[in-house]
Amino acid sequence: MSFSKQEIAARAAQEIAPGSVVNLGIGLPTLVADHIPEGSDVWLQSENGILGMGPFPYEGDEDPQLINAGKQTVTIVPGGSTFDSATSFSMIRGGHVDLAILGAMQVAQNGDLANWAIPGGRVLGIGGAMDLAAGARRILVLTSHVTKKGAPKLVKECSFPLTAAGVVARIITDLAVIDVTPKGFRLVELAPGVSEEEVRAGMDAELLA
Amino acid sequence: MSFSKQEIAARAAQEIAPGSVVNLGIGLPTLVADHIPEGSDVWLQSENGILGMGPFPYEGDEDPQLINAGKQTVTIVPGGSTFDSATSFSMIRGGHVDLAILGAMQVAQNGDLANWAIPGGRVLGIGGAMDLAAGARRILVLTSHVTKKGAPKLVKECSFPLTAAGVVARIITDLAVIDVTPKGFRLVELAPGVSEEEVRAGMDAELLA
Amino acid sequence: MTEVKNEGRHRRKLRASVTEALEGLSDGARIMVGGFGLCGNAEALIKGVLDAGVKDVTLISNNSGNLEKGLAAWLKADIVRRVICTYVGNNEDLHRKMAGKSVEVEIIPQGTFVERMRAAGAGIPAFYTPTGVGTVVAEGKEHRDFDGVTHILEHALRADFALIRAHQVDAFGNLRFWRTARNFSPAMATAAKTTVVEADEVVPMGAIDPDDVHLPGIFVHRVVEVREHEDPYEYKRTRPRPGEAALDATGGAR
Amino acid sequence: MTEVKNEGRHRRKLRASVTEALEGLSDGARIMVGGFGLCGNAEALIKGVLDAGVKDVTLISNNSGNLEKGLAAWLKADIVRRVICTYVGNNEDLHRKMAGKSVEVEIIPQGTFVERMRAAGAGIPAFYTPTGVGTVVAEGKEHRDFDGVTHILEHALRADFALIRAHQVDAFGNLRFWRTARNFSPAMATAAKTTVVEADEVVPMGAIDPDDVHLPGIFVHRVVEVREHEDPYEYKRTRPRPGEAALDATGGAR
Repeated sequence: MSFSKQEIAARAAQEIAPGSVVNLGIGLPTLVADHIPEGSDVWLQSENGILGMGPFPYEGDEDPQLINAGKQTVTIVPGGSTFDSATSFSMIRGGHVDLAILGAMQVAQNGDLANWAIPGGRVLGIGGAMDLAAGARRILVLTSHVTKKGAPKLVKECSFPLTAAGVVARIITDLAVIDVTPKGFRLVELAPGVSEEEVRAGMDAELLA
Repeated sequence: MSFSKQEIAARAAQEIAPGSVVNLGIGLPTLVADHIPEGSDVWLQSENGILGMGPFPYEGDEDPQLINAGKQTVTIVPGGSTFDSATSFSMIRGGHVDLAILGAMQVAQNGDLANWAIPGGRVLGIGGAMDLAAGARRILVLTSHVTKKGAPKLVKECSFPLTAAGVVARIITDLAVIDVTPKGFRLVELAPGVSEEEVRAGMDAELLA
Repeated sequence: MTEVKNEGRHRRKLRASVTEALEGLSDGARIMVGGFGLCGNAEALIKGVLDAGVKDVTLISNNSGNLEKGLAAWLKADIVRRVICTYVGNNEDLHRKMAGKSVEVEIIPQGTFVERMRAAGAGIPAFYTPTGVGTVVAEGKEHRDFDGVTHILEHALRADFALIRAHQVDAFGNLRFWRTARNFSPAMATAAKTTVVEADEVVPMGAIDPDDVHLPGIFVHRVVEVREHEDPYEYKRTRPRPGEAALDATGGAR
Repeated sequence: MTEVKNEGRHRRKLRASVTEALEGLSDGARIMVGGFGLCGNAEALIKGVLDAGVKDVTLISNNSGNLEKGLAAWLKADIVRRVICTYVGNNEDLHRKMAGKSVEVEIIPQGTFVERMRAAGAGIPAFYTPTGVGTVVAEGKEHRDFDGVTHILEHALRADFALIRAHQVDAFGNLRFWRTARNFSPAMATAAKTTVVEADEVVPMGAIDPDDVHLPGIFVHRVVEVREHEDPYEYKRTRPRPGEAALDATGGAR
């Protein structure tokens, strides 16, 4: 059992209040867009300069000068706007984006987030990750519970370079929904058929029930 | 003899390089606009949000939402633009305005400018004066040589509250054109029929010839 | 197990009345009001604040009224305790309050005024500026040299409410302004907890091209349509049409 | 007695060729190049810099090319000594140069990247930001608390040249951008000593309504019209039209 990627995305969509502005990170978070109910007035912000990002364009309608922060062709919904990067990061850093849904390499029990570089690994860069992590009002992380090699991603302390310190509010993995509280990780919800023990086994930190 | 107000304005217009951006202060500097030659590509900036300010509108064309920084109805020339105050002062403070032509209550021999308040007098406010004085690439001052009561305006040290320190490059009065140099005031040009002695007599500072 | 979610701030922004648009405004509020003098004032919202009966307001606005119009009404009604502005000019109402010390007035340079609001909206708590160095404005502020030039530290300027006027708005709050009515309004909208817009016209979603939005709706929380405005002139200046002057001179049609 | 005046920078901006538009570019120049990846690149100017034969360039651009396109050509030609960017991604050319240490690469957060340029253009030498606190980005930087939150000091980022792409331009350099091709270009234009624009179309003066100018010409110094652009896709994603998928499924017209 456990959550599939689409189920993680669907569960994440439940975290989005109707009438809020959300920035979706690259990868797993991108899938969340498909699970936002119609008519819920959720506005997707893309840090390269869109508020009101729509789905991929119909074939033939794509415009190379209309892309998202992942550099994929996208569309703009009615009521959407385009703007320069300074304005875009004013929105982000200024606390106007209600929720950022981000991927993670590691999350620490104090809310530290590491999602931009692995020591000794190839550096892909920071992009908008640090601004989003520091500036959005709420940070939701979507990630596999453990790495492909089975290493825990929810840890006492991040060993990877931080993206931001103490920012993560909630994590949704394939095994569980977990909050970061002042006392550490707290179990909110188990994926169907997953036991608390399985969740704990994949973590290198305490889990409060 | 000496320069009339219009002659001061005409002389000031000679200071404007073709193809430059100029901000004209309230009062005497406003008159300069009428003396800028046609086709010289001089762009007037008004700090309330216009680049490319034109003359007063024809009767009947006035728009209460199109005003200059003196709150008078104006027009916009072809190629002009409107923008918000943050952008406007980015232009000014960022050194993009080539020349500001300002009025003065006092100018000191080190280039200090006082033009916003008289001690004990009624405070009209600062407006854009401090930003213009600190930010424009060159500051030209137009002023009567002495006050209505005959007090010198070109002084060793300003007794009035400063607008900005050490910023004035050149002063045009009804009696003379005077530069501020590292050694103090230097006479550049006398108004027709005015003697160097008359100029000196109206100053409370040295005048280098 | 999922916690109950509040509705976000970007739903149902259109308000039926000024009263509804100003809900929650309370005594002691810090209120930013857009406009360069009377140009670009949110006239109905300004009146609405009076009707709401709040007092001890901190008013953050460039001029705080003029010629007995606009925000002068707040001063006359004695609902303002403190004014942060850049220019008083011939605003006799404000001069009287200053002289009588019934209103505390802080006058700051216009570029610093708007940059402090822009900073608040952009998540910048403080910045260095050359404006005001060597003047009373710099007194008591941190001084610091960058590349040999002295600057002073200025802090972000925030408010509870921003009351602004726009030309066009859609249901999400995307705005377009008209000419120089834009002035401080975009920066104020970003710097306030609740931004209320009084727009000449509500247009359908999508009617404003994405590239033509002056201020994205993320910075706007409530919208009220107000079709009629006085839009007073402060100093109406015109010139005669070329043909007409000649006609006048020859005793023509006029 | 009147001193001889130089002509201001706002005359005769239209250039007949890319070569003319890049006059004065020299070895060691700091060059900002607009574009989010390949989106909004000034393609002809990027090629023109290669043709100009300059070297030891400091390149300030969000991505510095990708998929062997755009600024990748500068890396391949070894004219870049240093890169200031926010994201490398799958830019293999840059990865190779980084690995070989032939190019020094400084990676900074995207919001800080653009705010530093905006600050340079706005006369702000430095500002405090919360972004990067507690990360490698904050190392060696001044830390300071505002309202109990720690921030770091970041400095203005300037350049000798900014090379940007626009959709429309007039002879004064007023610009309009198309959709997300705007990105860093307005901020870069304000932060460079000389801003060169490659525009799809030169329009008559006044053709752009004053309220619709995205970037006023005061920030633009040279303009060259380039009608043809490759505008490569990085990741072209589409979805089938509603009708067509059904047609496909039933063995229809496609």
